[in-house]
Amino acid sequence: MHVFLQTLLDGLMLGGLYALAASGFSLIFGVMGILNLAHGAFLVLGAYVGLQISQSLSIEPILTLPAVVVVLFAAGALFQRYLVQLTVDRGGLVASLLVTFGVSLIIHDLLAHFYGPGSRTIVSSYAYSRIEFGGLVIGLSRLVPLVVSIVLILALHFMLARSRLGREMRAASQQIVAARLCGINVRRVFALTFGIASAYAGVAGVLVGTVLPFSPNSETYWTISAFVVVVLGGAKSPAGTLLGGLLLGILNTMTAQFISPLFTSTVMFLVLVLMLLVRPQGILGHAAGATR
Amino acid sequence: MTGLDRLDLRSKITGNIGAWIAVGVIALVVMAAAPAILTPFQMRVGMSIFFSAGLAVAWGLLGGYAGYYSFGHTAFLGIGAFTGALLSNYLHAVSPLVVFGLSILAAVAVCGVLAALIAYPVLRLRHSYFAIVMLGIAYVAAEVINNFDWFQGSIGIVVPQVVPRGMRPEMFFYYALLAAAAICVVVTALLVSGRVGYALMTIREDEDTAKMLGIATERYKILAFVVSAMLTSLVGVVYAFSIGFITTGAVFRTDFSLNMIVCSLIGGIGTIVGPVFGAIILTVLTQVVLADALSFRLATTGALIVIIVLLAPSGVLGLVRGAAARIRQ
Amino acid sequence: MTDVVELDIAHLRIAYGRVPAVWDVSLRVRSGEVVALLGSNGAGKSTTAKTVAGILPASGGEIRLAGQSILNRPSHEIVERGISLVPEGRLVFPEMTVLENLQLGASARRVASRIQQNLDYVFELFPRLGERSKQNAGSLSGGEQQMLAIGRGLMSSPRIIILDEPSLGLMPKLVLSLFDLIGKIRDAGVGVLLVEQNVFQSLNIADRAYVIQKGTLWREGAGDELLRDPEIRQAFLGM
Amino acid sequence: MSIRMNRRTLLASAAGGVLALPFTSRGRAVAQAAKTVVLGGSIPLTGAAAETGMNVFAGYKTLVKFINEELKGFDVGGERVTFELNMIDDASEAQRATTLIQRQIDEGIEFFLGSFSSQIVLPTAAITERAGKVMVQTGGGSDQIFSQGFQSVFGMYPRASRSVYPAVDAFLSMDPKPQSAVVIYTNDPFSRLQADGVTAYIKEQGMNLLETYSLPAEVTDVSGVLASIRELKPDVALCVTHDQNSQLITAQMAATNTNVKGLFQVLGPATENYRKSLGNKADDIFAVTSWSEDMKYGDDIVGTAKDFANYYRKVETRPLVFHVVNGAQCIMIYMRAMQAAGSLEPMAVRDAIKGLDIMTFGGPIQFMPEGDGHPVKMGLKIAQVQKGELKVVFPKEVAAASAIWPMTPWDAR
Repeated sequence: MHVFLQTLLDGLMLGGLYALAASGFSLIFGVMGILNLAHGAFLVLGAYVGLQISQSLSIEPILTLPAVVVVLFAAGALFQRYLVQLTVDRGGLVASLLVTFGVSLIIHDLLAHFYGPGSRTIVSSYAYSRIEFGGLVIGLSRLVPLVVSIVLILALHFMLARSRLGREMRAASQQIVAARLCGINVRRVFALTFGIASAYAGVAGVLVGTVLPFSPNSETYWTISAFVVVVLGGAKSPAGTLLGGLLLGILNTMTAQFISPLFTSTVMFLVLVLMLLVRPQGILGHAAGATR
Repeated sequence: MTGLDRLDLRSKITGNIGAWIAVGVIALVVMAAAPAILTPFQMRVGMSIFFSAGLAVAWGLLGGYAGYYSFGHTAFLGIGAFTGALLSNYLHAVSPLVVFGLSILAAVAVCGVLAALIAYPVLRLRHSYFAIVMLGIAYVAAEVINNFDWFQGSIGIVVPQVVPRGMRPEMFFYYALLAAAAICVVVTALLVSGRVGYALMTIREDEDTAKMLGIATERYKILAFVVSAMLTSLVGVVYAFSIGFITTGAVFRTDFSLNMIVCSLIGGIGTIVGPVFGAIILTVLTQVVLADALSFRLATTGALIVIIVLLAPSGVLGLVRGAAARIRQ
Repeated sequence: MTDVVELDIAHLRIAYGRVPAVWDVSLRVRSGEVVALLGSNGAGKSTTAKTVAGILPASGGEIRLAGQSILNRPSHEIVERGISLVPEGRLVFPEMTVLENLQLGASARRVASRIQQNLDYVFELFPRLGERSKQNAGSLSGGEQQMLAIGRGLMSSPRIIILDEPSLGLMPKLVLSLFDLIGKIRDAGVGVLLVEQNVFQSLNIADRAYVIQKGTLWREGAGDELLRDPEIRQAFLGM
Repeated sequence: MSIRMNRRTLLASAAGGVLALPFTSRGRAVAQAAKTVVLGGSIPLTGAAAETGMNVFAGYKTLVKFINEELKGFDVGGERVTFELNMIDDASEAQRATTLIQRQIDEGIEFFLGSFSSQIVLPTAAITERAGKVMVQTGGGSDQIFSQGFQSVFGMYPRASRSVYPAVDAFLSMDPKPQSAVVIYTNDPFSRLQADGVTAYIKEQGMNLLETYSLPAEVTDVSGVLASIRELKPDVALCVTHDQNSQLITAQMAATNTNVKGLFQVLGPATENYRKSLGNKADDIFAVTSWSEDMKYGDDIVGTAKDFANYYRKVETRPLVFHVVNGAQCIMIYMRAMQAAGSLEPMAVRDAIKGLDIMTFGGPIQFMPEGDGHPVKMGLKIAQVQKGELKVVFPKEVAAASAIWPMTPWDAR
């Protein structure tokens, strides 16, 4: 029982990271129908920006988040405004797959050039602190991302549900022509969506960096895990992303504990495939998503 | 390129079918005769081109014609490679060419059966969901081959040499991969020039309408999926023999899957010559032009993909056709 | 709305790719009048409407609103200038509430301060929408969705509203009240461009009408005048 | 239609001309081979193995520069010889590597340096072997490379299955002697062979092997493994894992206070990133190295290990790790073998390499008949991180410091 609880707890901690890492990917897919293959690259870029700032100013990694948000928001919004939108206009959603893939290669290569291909970590002051109660152990470095993740995903939820921008995002995702006829500047909404999603990826990157070693190569892993989270939780709501992320985390630690650590990825992909075959719209998703 | 244009293109292709056969035969003869003057390096570049072209054409049967973009075709490449490699290690006593032939047959058969088994559930999904499920299947296949010792994926398998005595390996595999690519082109051309091609393109333009028109969409999709998988595994197993040593990481590469798509898009999707052009362009770019680039090679490739997609969304073939149309006017 | 505004379309040309859909269409709509744009299916009516709203690009000609060109301007800017298109097929946001749909209709900056006022006006025109304001638009009946679409179009306080096939798929009783409603909108000082296949009723209500065929203007004139035109009667009314 | 066809063929031939251009501009290497020996080969500068690839590459560059600029070349059969490096990026992809190696063979290059990872080294070595060329490599240790019957392919390390033996030997030399062990490994070709070898060796040496854990290449959480270790309480843990996983394991061990008497990691501690990011948590961890600059190695060409380190820091900016030194040694091997052979004929040089039994700034060189490194002379040394520095602690003859044993518990740091 103790082992089970500990594993569950570890899974939740890890799941928070997965959820936050996938939230931007999910937002872009939900609003625009674009699978942003550069998502992992933006996440890793965020990690390097955080690393750079926290090292050069010798400040706590978490304090770099506002700066990371600004940089990544700008990068994401410009990327959408000047590249992705143009691509979708000219070649459709499929062409955007290629362009985002191409951009992921560029980001990957530039990061490897400037920071080297080796793995790095962002060191926080609480990296080795932990909370213990009733024989259960929680590392603080993993608890912080979970808390930040829940807070930010709730914020995203309320932004989408209550704010004017959120309403416009939902409108554009459901009926793009009608959104334009309502006088919504859809291009602006899309650029903001991409900016917000990239800022979330950047924040996730910094948090990932405080927990796990990362390198330019890590981008692929985070893009793929975002896929899995979206498939588990559905693309249309932040709540779904949170659920999908937590499920993936628990699945991961449970597999490692009760089957073998070797099979964590196997099980992850198997679940991805089975979920798609059985419930393509995700656990909380909408049936309309299946034909996207 | 709109659907109408594509259908228009089809009529052009079938309309000139005699000319296309002539071009194909001439190209084949030229490529078969080429090793007489090619250096071994150029033959290896040829091998890379045939490898990419075969894969891209095989992928295009499903992705280009039926509009089902698979992100995980490397699954069939990898399974084909491992089937061939494993089997060939049990066939020591038989002569090398027989080993080669049997391994190819086994790989193609295994992939055909596997594809047929998963085809129905997988093809119920559309668009991005189909793309992702295929990506997932590729990962599952790679993980299984890597994690169960019987497959030896994590340690790697040495594939026996099958090159006949006195023949240079690069020449042997130049011909082997040329043959594999030619089979991909011919099989795909035969399929799409008839009723199947029309059905697949109707599915691509509007699957629900196709269904209402009484087209047995499931049957055609499954046919395209299975044939596409078999052709992919054919290229994969020949590749395994040409490399001589395979590990999971060497054949289950996501970038192989992406290359198939990139070649198709660069050349012109929904055609047969398009992916072939794409393979030539991409291979020459990465292995000849950028061969000596020590840094920014990835970034350059990425930037080129972006530029081509933006400037030539219907591929190089589309550009050529557009230019030809302008000249005609 | 005291000042009279005019939508002036001159020699409009629109093509889908290389296939021209509208060759040469000219028409005018003023605030406070109902103008019908008639024609058979595929004549280019909807294409014209979408181009005015900035959804489709024009390849030639001119569109002016109050003297200023709005040709090929982005759609949100056109809404900002005071043109509202209620599209064919309604296109409501199915997974949002009626209220949210209406709020979105007032996305233009120009009406930011008038949202509540416009909401009250729309609920007065369509009491049914008020009753269902918390319900998802996707769950409404076809007629209710049409009301919602028109209501949403009115939320931006348009000077010219374009209704694209509003009677399509409505029960005859609802069609009657729809034309009744169009009269009310005109009386509030809004210019209505009514794109319709329902020629008889459109001509009955319209102050003026234009008929297009195969992408070119074929007839124009006062509503009752065209109603008496024998060629029109033969072509559209089967008399 | 006929006009269209013509235009098509015209375009095709134009494209053919463009394609042919890059081919014809090659072949410069052959013309100037009289005194400059070109060393070819591929190395991963992008892709999964790029970090180590860059280190090896830095080693190649350093010694080539030293020989050309400091020594102004060397004499072979009365002729002054200098080296020219002609390396290409293989991106860890076999087909690209084989194609580009073939180009170098066509250009007349006769001596090759190796890539990194066996899935590249094996296919490329098969090509150089067949063409009658020589390859000296420091990136492929899989047993399969040395069981192909290659005559002209040499590796700088003992084959993988034997390469981690020294770690077990080192632990067994400690006092008190550890009794039990666990092994954690990444499930990829090289690590897997190393792990299989070392688990067998642990049992052979009479230690109690409690458990082996196999990890996928991408690991995000090892809490399960660590919980099990806390339960089993082994004396030592051996990690046959890559940099990234090693780093994660250490960080999580420290965070969850999972203590063992000895922690050994094949890869990781040798990199500066690892030691920098883990700070004092990296201390007392055992690692492999084949070299450290305070070792008493030396030769009369480059000088001592320290001399090499000084020269390296003058010309290169990457941190000095043992892969750099092994890369540099490959160049040294070519120079010494060419001198010994008195010829630049590949097979003569090959035979001279087989007969080498020398000492260098990087340690002794002697190859086994199959081409792998001598398990003792070229075997890996065991080092320990002490106050952020990597110090060789085993074997005793080359040790620069004595081992800290058992390691300091995490919470006591």
